[in-house]
Formats: sequence, C-alpha cells, structure tokens
Amino acid sequence: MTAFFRMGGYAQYLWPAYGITFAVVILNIVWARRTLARARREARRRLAVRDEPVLHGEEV
Amino acid sequence: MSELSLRGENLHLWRGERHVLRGLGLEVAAGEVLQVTGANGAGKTTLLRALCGMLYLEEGRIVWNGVNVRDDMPAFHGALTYLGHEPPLKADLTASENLRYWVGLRRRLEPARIASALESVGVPGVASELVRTLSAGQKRRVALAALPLLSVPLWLLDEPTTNLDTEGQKLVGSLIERHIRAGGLAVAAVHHEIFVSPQHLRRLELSKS
Amino acid sequence: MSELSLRGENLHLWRGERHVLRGLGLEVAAGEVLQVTGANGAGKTTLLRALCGMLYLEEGRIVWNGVNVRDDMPAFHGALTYLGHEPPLKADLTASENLRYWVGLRRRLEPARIASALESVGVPGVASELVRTLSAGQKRRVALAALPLLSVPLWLLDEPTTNLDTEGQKLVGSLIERHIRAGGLAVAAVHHEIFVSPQHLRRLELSKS
Amino acid sequence: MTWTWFHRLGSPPHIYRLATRLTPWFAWPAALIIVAALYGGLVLAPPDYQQGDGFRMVYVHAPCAWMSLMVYTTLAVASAVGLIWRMKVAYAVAASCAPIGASFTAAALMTGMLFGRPMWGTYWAWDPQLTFELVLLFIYLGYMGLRSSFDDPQRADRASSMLAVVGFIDVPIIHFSTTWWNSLHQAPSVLRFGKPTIALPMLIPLLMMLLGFTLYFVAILLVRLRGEILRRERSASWLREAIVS
Amino acid sequence: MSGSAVLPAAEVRAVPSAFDVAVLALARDLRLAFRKREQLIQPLAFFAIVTTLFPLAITPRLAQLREVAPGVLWVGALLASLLALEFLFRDDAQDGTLEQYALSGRSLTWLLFAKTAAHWLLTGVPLALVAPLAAGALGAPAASLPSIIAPVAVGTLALSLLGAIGAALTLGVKRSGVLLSLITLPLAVPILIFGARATELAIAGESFVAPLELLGAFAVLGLTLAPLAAAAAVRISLE
Amino acid sequence: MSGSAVLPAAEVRAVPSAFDVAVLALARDLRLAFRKREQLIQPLAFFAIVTTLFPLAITPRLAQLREVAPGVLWVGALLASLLALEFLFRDDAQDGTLEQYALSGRSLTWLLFAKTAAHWLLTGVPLALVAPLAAGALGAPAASLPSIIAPVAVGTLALSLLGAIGAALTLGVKRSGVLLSLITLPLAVPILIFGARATELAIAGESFVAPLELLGAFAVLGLTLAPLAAAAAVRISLE
Ligand code: HEM
Ligand SMILES: Nc1ncnc2c1ncn2[C@@H]1O[C@H](COP(=O)(O)OP(=O)(O)OP(=O)(O)O)[C@@H](O)[C@H]1O
Ligand SMILES: Nc1ncnc2c1ncn2[C@@H]1O[C@H](COP(=O)(O)OP(=O)(O)OP(=O)(O)O)[C@@H](O)[C@H]1O
Ligand SMILES: [Mg+2]
Ligand SMILES: [Mg+2]
Repeated sequence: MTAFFRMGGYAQYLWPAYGITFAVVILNIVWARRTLARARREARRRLAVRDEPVLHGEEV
Repeated sequence: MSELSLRGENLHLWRGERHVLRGLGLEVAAGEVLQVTGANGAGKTTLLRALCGMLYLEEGRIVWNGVNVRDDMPAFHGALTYLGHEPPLKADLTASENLRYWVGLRRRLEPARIASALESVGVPGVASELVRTLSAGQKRRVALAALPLLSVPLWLLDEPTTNLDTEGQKLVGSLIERHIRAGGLAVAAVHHEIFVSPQHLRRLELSKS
Repeated sequence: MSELSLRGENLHLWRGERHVLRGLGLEVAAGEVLQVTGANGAGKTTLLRALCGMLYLEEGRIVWNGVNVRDDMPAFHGALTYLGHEPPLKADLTASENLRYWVGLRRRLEPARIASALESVGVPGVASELVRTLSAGQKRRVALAALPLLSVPLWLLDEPTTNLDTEGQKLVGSLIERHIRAGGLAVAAVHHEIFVSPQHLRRLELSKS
Repeated sequence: MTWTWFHRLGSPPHIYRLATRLTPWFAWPAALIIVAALYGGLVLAPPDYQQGDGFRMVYVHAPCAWMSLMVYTTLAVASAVGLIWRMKVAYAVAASCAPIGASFTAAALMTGMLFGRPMWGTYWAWDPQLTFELVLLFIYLGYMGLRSSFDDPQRADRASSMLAVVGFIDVPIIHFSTTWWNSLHQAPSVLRFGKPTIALPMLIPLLMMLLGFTLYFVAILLVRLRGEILRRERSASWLREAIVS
Repeated sequence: MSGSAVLPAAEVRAVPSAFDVAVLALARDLRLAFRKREQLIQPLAFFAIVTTLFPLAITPRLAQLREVAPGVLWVGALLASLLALEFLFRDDAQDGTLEQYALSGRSLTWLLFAKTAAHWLLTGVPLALVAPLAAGALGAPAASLPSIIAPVAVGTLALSLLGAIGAALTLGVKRSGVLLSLITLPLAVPILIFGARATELAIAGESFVAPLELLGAFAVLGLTLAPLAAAAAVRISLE
Repeated sequence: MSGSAVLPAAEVRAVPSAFDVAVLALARDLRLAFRKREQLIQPLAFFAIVTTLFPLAITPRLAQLREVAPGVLWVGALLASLLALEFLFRDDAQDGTLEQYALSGRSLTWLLFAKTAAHWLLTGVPLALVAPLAAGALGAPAASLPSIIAPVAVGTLALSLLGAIGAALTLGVKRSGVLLSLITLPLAVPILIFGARATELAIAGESFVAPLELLGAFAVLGLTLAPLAAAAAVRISLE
C-alpha cells in the first residue's frame, strides 16, 4: 500500500497532479450548479416583475 | 409613404434587473416633436438610446417610414442624429474643428456654414478655441450647432437644454421649431417646457416602474 | 466674529486670454444664499472655483469669518463643500459606498444616516446599486445627499439642479433652505429660480466680458 | 420539412427541456468510466520501461490537455454557428464552454509542469506546444474578459464569438506543433492518423479517461447551458414552467 | 414630400464619399495627436525607456546585449504599439466620438481603416525610425543599423491591423483597459517571433528576406482582411 | 453662534482621526480594485505577458534565458507597477475624487500614504508572489525561487513610494500619462539596478543581503519622506 502511494518515487509530482485535476473536476460541477441556481433565482425575480400590470406608455 | 414617420410598437427593455420599458408605444410624424417626460430614472435616456438602436430591445419594433429599422440599420442611422447627456466633443480640438470632423462624416461643409452655425447658437467667438477651455454651456451650444448642419430629418435629443442659460433654453426651442417646420421630426427628453408652438408638440409621460 | 461670513473683495482672474472676473466683490452671511447668475461663459464656474481656492486669483482676497483664507487654507476647506458640474461619484462603487467614503473623510457616519439621506433626496432604492447603472438625475441626487451629511457651514454649488426633474429642482431648494435656516450659508450658480424663501436669497449677476 | 430538427435545435425551450433530461445520461456514465479508468491506470497498468510509475501522470495530464483543445473546438464551432445562423442557443453553448475550458487548460499546464519536472528535469520550457498551450489559456481569458465587459448579452455574444473564431488557429498549432517542430514534448501517440503507438494495457485506461472526461464535459455543459438559456430568455411563458420544475 | 426640406436634393449630392470620410477621420486623428503632443511621444518614450532600462538591469556587456537586442527591441515595440492603440480608441469611446461614428450610417470599414492608418503613422513609423538607434545602443554593429528599419516598419503595420480588430471588438466596452492587450497579444505572437528573427539576422549581417517576407505576408493579409473584420466586429458590438 | 447648528459640538467630536481617514481611503481603493477586477489583474497580466514574450523573442534556451532573467523580471515589474500607478491616480482625477480630497481640509499626507499603500498591496505584493513563477519559467533553479520574493516585494514598495511623488506632481495635469513615466523612471534606476543585482545573486544561489539591504534603505527612506513630499507636491499643483 505504501508502495502504491510512493509511486516509485514520483509521488511528490504525481499526487499533486491528480489532486489538481480532480479539484478542477469537482469545482466545475459546483460552479455549474451554482450558476444554474443563480440564473433560476434571477428568472424568478424577472417573472415577478413581469406579472405586474403595464404602468406607463400612455400618451398625454 | 412619402411622409416621414417614426413609430415604436410594444417596446420592452430591461436594464440590468429593471424592466424599464414595458410595452411602450409611440408615434411621431413629420412636423412634430415628441417631448418625453418622466421622473429621474423613469427611462427617458433608455428610450432614446433604444430608438436609435444602441440598446437591444427584448420585444417590440421600431418602424421608420413604414420599415422595421432592423432591416436597414445604416439607412436609419443616416437619417438620424442622437445627442446624449454628454456633448460628443473632442476636448483638444477647437469648436469649429469639432464640427468639421463630426458633421463632415455625413455632409460636405463649407467653413462659412460652420461659422454661421456657431453664431446662430450664440457662441460666435469660440470657433477657434479649444473645447477644453469652454464653459459647460458653451460646449452644449457648440454641440447644438451641429444639429442644423447635419440636415438629417430625425433628431433624438436627451436633455438638450442642460447647462444652458434661459436664453439658451429658448434657443433650443427655436432650433427644434425651425427643424420641424422644415418637415423634420424630433424626440426630446426635457424636464421643463420646450419653447415650441403647442400645435407641433406631443407629450409622452414615462412613469417609474 | 462668531457670525459666519464669506466675503470676496476685488477679485480679478484670467482664464487663458480672457479676463473673466474683473474686480468682483461679494458677500454672504450666515442664513443667506447667494445666487450667482449670468449667461453661459459669464464666469460662474470660475468664480466658484476661485472661491474655494482651486483657481489662482490675480488680485483680491477671499475672507472667511474675517480671516483671509490664504492664511489658513485647511481650516477654510474643512468648512466648505464644493459640488461642480460633474457629481464626484465613483462609477464602480454603490451609492451608499460612495457616500460612506466621500463623507467619511470628514465625519464619522452611521450607515443608517446614509440610508435616510438617500431617502430624503428621493432615491431610497439605489443605496446598493452601482453608480454606473444610475440615470443622470439619480446620480445628481446621490451627490446632493452628501451635502447635509457633511454638515459643513459653507456650500458652493455649481448648477446643482442639472439633470433633475421638477420635483428634484424643488428638492434642491428645500435642501438649501434647511441648511441656511440652520445657520449655514451657500453660494449657488443656478440659471432658473431657486426655490427658497425670498428673504434668504441674494443675487449676483455676472455680465459677460 | 427536413429542417425542422435544425429549428428545434435552435429553440431555447426545447433545448432547455432536452438538457434537463439528458444530463444524468452523461453524468453517471462519466463518473463510472472515470473511476474504472483510474483503477486501470493507477493499479492495473504496468510501469513504463522508461518513465517508471511517473508515466501514470498521463492519465490526468492527457485528459486535461484533451479537454482544453476539445472544449475550445466546441466553443469555436458553436460561435461560428451562432454568427452564421444567428442561433441563440449556439451562443449559449459557446458561453458555457469558456469557464470549463479555461479551468482545464490551467490544469493541463499545471499537470504538465508536474510531469515535466521528473521527465525533463524542468518544470517549464519554451517549447512551441507548451507556449501555445499557455497562449490558449490567454485566449480563453480574453474571451471571458470580453464577454463580461459587455452589459448587453447579445452584443457580448457576437463580439466574443468573433474572437473565438479568430483564436481557433491556436488549436491546430498546439496539436501539430510536436510534428512540425521537433520538440521536447511527446508527439501525439493516441490521437494520430494511423495506429496508436503505445502498449494496450496502458492505452485502454487512457482511452477510457478521454471518453469519461468527454462525457463529463457534456454533462457540465448541459447544466451551464440551462443557466445561460434562462438568463437570455426573458419573455417566454415557458420560463415559469422551466423554473417550477 | 415634406422630408425634402430637411434633405434637399442638393444636400444629398453633398454626401462625401467613403474615401473622403476616411481622409477626414485620418486628418482628425493626426491633428489631435500633434495637438496632444504627449500622445505622440508616449510610444517613443515608452520604447526608449524599455530599451534603456534593459541594459541597466542586465549586464552592460555589449556582446551579451547584442544577443538579446532583437527581443528587447520587439517586446518594446509591441508593447508601445499596443499601449498607443488603447489610447487611440479609449479617448474616442469616452467622449462619444465612436458612438457618433457608429450612428453616422457611414461605412465603418473605411473609418476604422483610417484609424488604423493613423495608429501606424503615429507609432509604427516613429518606432521604425528610432529602432536603429536603440539597436545601436544595444550593441548592434553600425553597418547593420539601416536594415533594422524595414522589419520594424512592416511588423508594426501588421500589429496595427491586428490591433484594430481587437480594438473594434472592445469598442462597445466602456472600460477596455487590459482587455485589449489580453485579446491582441496572444494573436500577435507570430509577428513577434518572425520580427525578432528578422532583426536577429539583420544584426548578424545575414539576409533577413525570408522572415521579412513572412511579416509582409501578415501585413498584406491584414490589409485585406483586418478592416473588413474590424467593421464586422464594430457592427456586431454596436448593432 | 448660529454656526453651531451646522456644526454642533457633537459633530465636531465625530471628526475622524487622520489615521481613520487613511484606513478609509485604503479600504476604498481596495474595494474598488476588487470590484473592477481588470484593475486588479492588469499589472499581473502585463507582467505575465512581458515575461512570456521575451523568451519567444530571444531564445528558448533556458541557459541563456537565465542570464537575462533578472532584467526581464525587473523591467516587467517596473513597467507593471508604473502603469498601475497612472491608472490609480487618473481615475480619481477624472471623476473628481482627488478634488474632493484636496478640498476636504484633511491632511493630504495621510490620504496619499493610503493611496500608495493600496498601490503596493495591489501591484507590488501580487508581483512579488508571481515573480518566482516567472523566474522559474525563465530557467531559475527551483531552489532559488523562494528567495526571489523578498527583493521584488521590497523593491516594489520603494517604487510605489517613489511613484507617489511623481503622481502627486502630475496631479494637477489632466492627462498625465507619459509625464509620470518620464519623471519617475530616471529616479527608479537605482532601485532597478540593485533589484536586478539581488535577483541575479538569488538565482545564482548566492547571498543577496547587500543589495536587499540597499533596497530596504530606499524603502525606509521613501516611507519617511515620500508622503511628505507627495503632499507638498499636491498642495503645489492644486494651489
Ligand atoms: C507544461 C508542460 C506541458 C504542457 C503545457 C503539455 C501540453 C499538452 C497538450 C496540449 C497535449 C495535447 C496534445 C494534442 O492532443 O495534440 C498534451 C498531451 C500529452 N502530453 Fe503533455 N504537456 C506538458 C508536459 C508533458 C510532459 C512532461 C509529458 C511527459 C513526458 C507529457 C506527455 C504528454 C502525453 C503522453 C500526451 C498525450 C499525447 C497523446 O498521446 O496524444 N506532457 N500535453
Ligand atoms: N481652462 C480655461 N482656459 C481658458 N479659458 C477658460 C478656461 N476655463 C474657462 N475659460 C473661459 O472662461 C469663461 C468663463 O467660464 P465659466 O466656466 O466660468 O463660465 P460659466 O459662467 O460657468 O458658464 P456656464 O453657464 O456655461 O457653466 C468662458 O468664456 C471660458 O471660455
Ligand atoms: N447600465 C445599466 N444597468 C442597470 N440599470 C440601468 C442601467 N442604465 C440605466 N439603468 C436603470 O434604468 C432606469 C432608467 O434609466 P434612464 O437613464 O433611462 O433614466 P432617465 O429617465 O433618463 O433619468 P434621468 O432623468 O435621471 O436622466 C434607471 O432606474 C436606472 O437605474
Ligand atoms: Mg437620462
Ligand atoms: Mg459653469
């Protein structure tokens, strides 16, 4: 097992590389979900405004 | 069809999260000026910029002489001039150079016409002074001098009387009056009275959303 | 000596080749507002900037509470605020951040006061919006909100009503009125009527050279 | 008639619903394949005769590098489609690609550097492929910077799409630079014309990784795409239906 | 025909040609530059500073300086050209000039071509003229100095054209700042590489025709494509 | 005492101290920078681009790059720092903030000190943190990289302080631009020389205490003198 983690002496480069890659993988998932959630919130707010009656536009 | 006309139909526009124009309709014909009024933040600037195609309309269309302007933007732009909150003058050019380069993009101009235009807006002395050294009202007058020189039919004016003294505010009225009498049309956002004869004037009041 | 007063004596000033202020004298006492009028280019902005020491006077002196201001510039600056043609707001800060940093240089401020100041100038909703996204009149109102917060006795206002709707122009009047009733004094360059009670108002008409 | 599918492709509500439905079909296979490939690459594959266990870094480096190029290609193609056919959804795809691609380009650079230290004895060299990969990162950043500096999403779409199309020249430069110049970096051994040049037990996990990351990319893209569509669609009544679901 | 009073027939004939408009815009930019002299000297000053600082920061041994001279020269020229580009467009965006261009209904291709030409005349040409001096200071032999001019002149032309596209893309943006560099520099890398190569050969006294031809090819490509692309970009960002 | 209503006694006590004012101004600049992210990344992007362009233009051979690395690093840092300085003051001059500072009656020394600190925090510190990466890319051995940070950090502090004087002198000038560089750069030459020397020694793995101490001396001198000089300069240019 320790041999596995030592990776033939390359551990100090190999594990950071894996760490970086999977950090990016996870981050992308989190980011994507968060942008979707934010877009939904904004859309909801817009819909609320839209439901109000049209106030202006009358010529006097 | 030979009559000039500008029509906005069902205009919808958001700025950021605000639904500023909500189904607005308007119409101006040759010989008319449409005064847009409304409280600060009601959307006057937004409307004017949308009319000249600088803001994207979510819905609705703008019709110039019966043609949707999206179909021929350059022709529409060639027929209008827009004057915004800030006069589009180069601080390091003189007043007459500014007019020469600004108007010269669209019309051949004799220098004499520039001089007489500056005189007609009450700043005959500034022709060869750098715009950097002019007072706020003098700058505004130089920008106004460009309007008749451009000789385009449609004027979109956003608070053209800013920084002007009372005499200057009358001047704006008479500039517009002369323009629409010659068959032009104008949309102007002005808070106070515009000095034009009432039969030419129409009003559009924007209310704050 | 305990009464606040501002006096200008024999002010002379050139801008470039123009002799703009030519032996001008003026006086304002606590409880008064001096309205400076004059055609565009008459020298209103020049006068206001000279009064707060940002333009070099060729001749003459400015006296604050009996003391020549040259003798104690920081004290004089600490007692005045100057609002020019352009509201000094950072486009990338929100309205309330702008006020916090601008006023905070001079006074400790609770956030609640900023909110109420914005409300008193009619833009309660913009506190947390970037100034970049405000309309011209909304920006002007935010700048006006700073005036009472600063609580300095002398206001120098250069066309404070620019871009404001009619309700906003009344607002400027009532801001000034409240200030001078509390013993402050103001010099304001405004083309049209200022809405303050006539007994507080004095006028200075600059004629064009 | 035959073009109905194309128009449906351009219809935001349709795409929105499709994206919602398809996401799990990409996400779960991606997870499974990547985990299997990890096992294959870290445990099953024998050490390289030259690079020893260090070669196992390729199982993260190559997918990252592959993502950086593939995502940019998607971005550029979507941009071109948007410019030519004025298709809103294509712009939304392009906009969704950028942050994904940029992050994987950064990852490719970093894993490459970690790879380079034991293999070449240096973290960095001014080798054409490496340099242009760095340039690709700058292009991604420029694209995102350009997008974010427009207030108006429609303008942002069109302006940034032109940049994306112009910037595409960088992708073939990166891919073929190892063949054009004789460089430090390994020439393509998998993605080449003809047969791959590495041993099978090493190759299979690598191929699985590439496949897994591609599926993963599609899944992330679909989620981001929905956000972009929601942000663009202001008027349609289906918005209500979309956010209720 | 009430419109005729506003646009009488005589006026319609008075509309200047696209070429006239370009000449006018060019004249305007040049006049402005000569009036704001700092805009004129800014690129030169920047270039001079970069090439002066460099020998101070590394070793003053000329032999070594000569080796890095092409790099210093070209990085300096590239950055100087780019800074001026930002300058040229930022001012016009701020004071509303570009808005007026876009709303004039005139062909933007020609207007942008004029702005690009002004940029090259105001930065590329002076840089090309000063480059031999800088190269000399960095230890290039006197005989090689005249041949420094051509690559810099051609390279900066290509840079100006490339920069025009970037500038046009960022035209709708109020605060472009670093964005323009970020967009343009990655695409300018080939010009830099071939330019430095040409200068290196010139300093070594060898024939630099091959890289110069490549630079020329970039410039010609740019001349034919850049104004079109830039105009398309402007139309896009102001539509 | 009618003035008392305008300035009641309670209000007078509410006047913040000079230090509070400085903290407020610093907070403002930092907040602004984090909001306009391009202002934050501008110096870093510039530095990154310069250090990327050099190897492309000179030679990709690391052995040779290593010799010019200190020069590239310091010229890049100097220019990045200076460009940001112009930015930091230009915006404030344009929107009237500096005018309000000058008319506030508060000590300009502290306000300018705050602006200088903001400048260093926003450019010097990030540059110092990125410099090892750049040095590594230019072939500096990995072991030497941590020791790259200190000279750059101290040197950029001295640069910021020096730049503040220049910026203050050009404050009354609306379009400072190139003027600032012309005033500041000649004075920055000693910092450049000692900084490059320190970096050179650091890369070679030798002791760089001597030049670092000199840089430190410049910084300390700057800390004591620069805010005073800058405030005097502002008072002159706004009188
Ligand atoms: C910072 C340094 C590095 C960068 C920026 C980098 C970049 C890239 C890129 C862009 C690719 C994709 C190429 C393509 O699909 O055309 C790639 C693939 C690859 N890289 Fe790197 N690389 C770096 C260092 C290394 C090192 C040190 C090694 C190993 C000695 C390495 C081994 C590989 C391998 C095996 C592939 C897969 C090629 C294939 O089979 O198609 N890389 N790298
Ligand atoms: N920097 C300058 N250099 C030269 N002349 C100047 C300068 N600034 C102003 N002037 C001149 O001084 C005169 C007064 O200008 P000022 O701005 O004070 O006028 P004003 O009364 O404020 O006008 P407005 O109502 O238009 O604001 C003007 O004729 C102007 O041309
Ligand atoms: N870029 C923007 N982002 C977000 N909101 C904006 C933006 N520009 C304007 N707005 C908002 O749109 C509304 C209308 O602004 P607009 O400038 O059209 O008002 P206006 O009627 O011209 O007001 P004023 O009389 O003050 O000039 C305002 O509430 C403003 O806050
Ligand atoms: Mg408005
Ligand atoms: Mg004035």
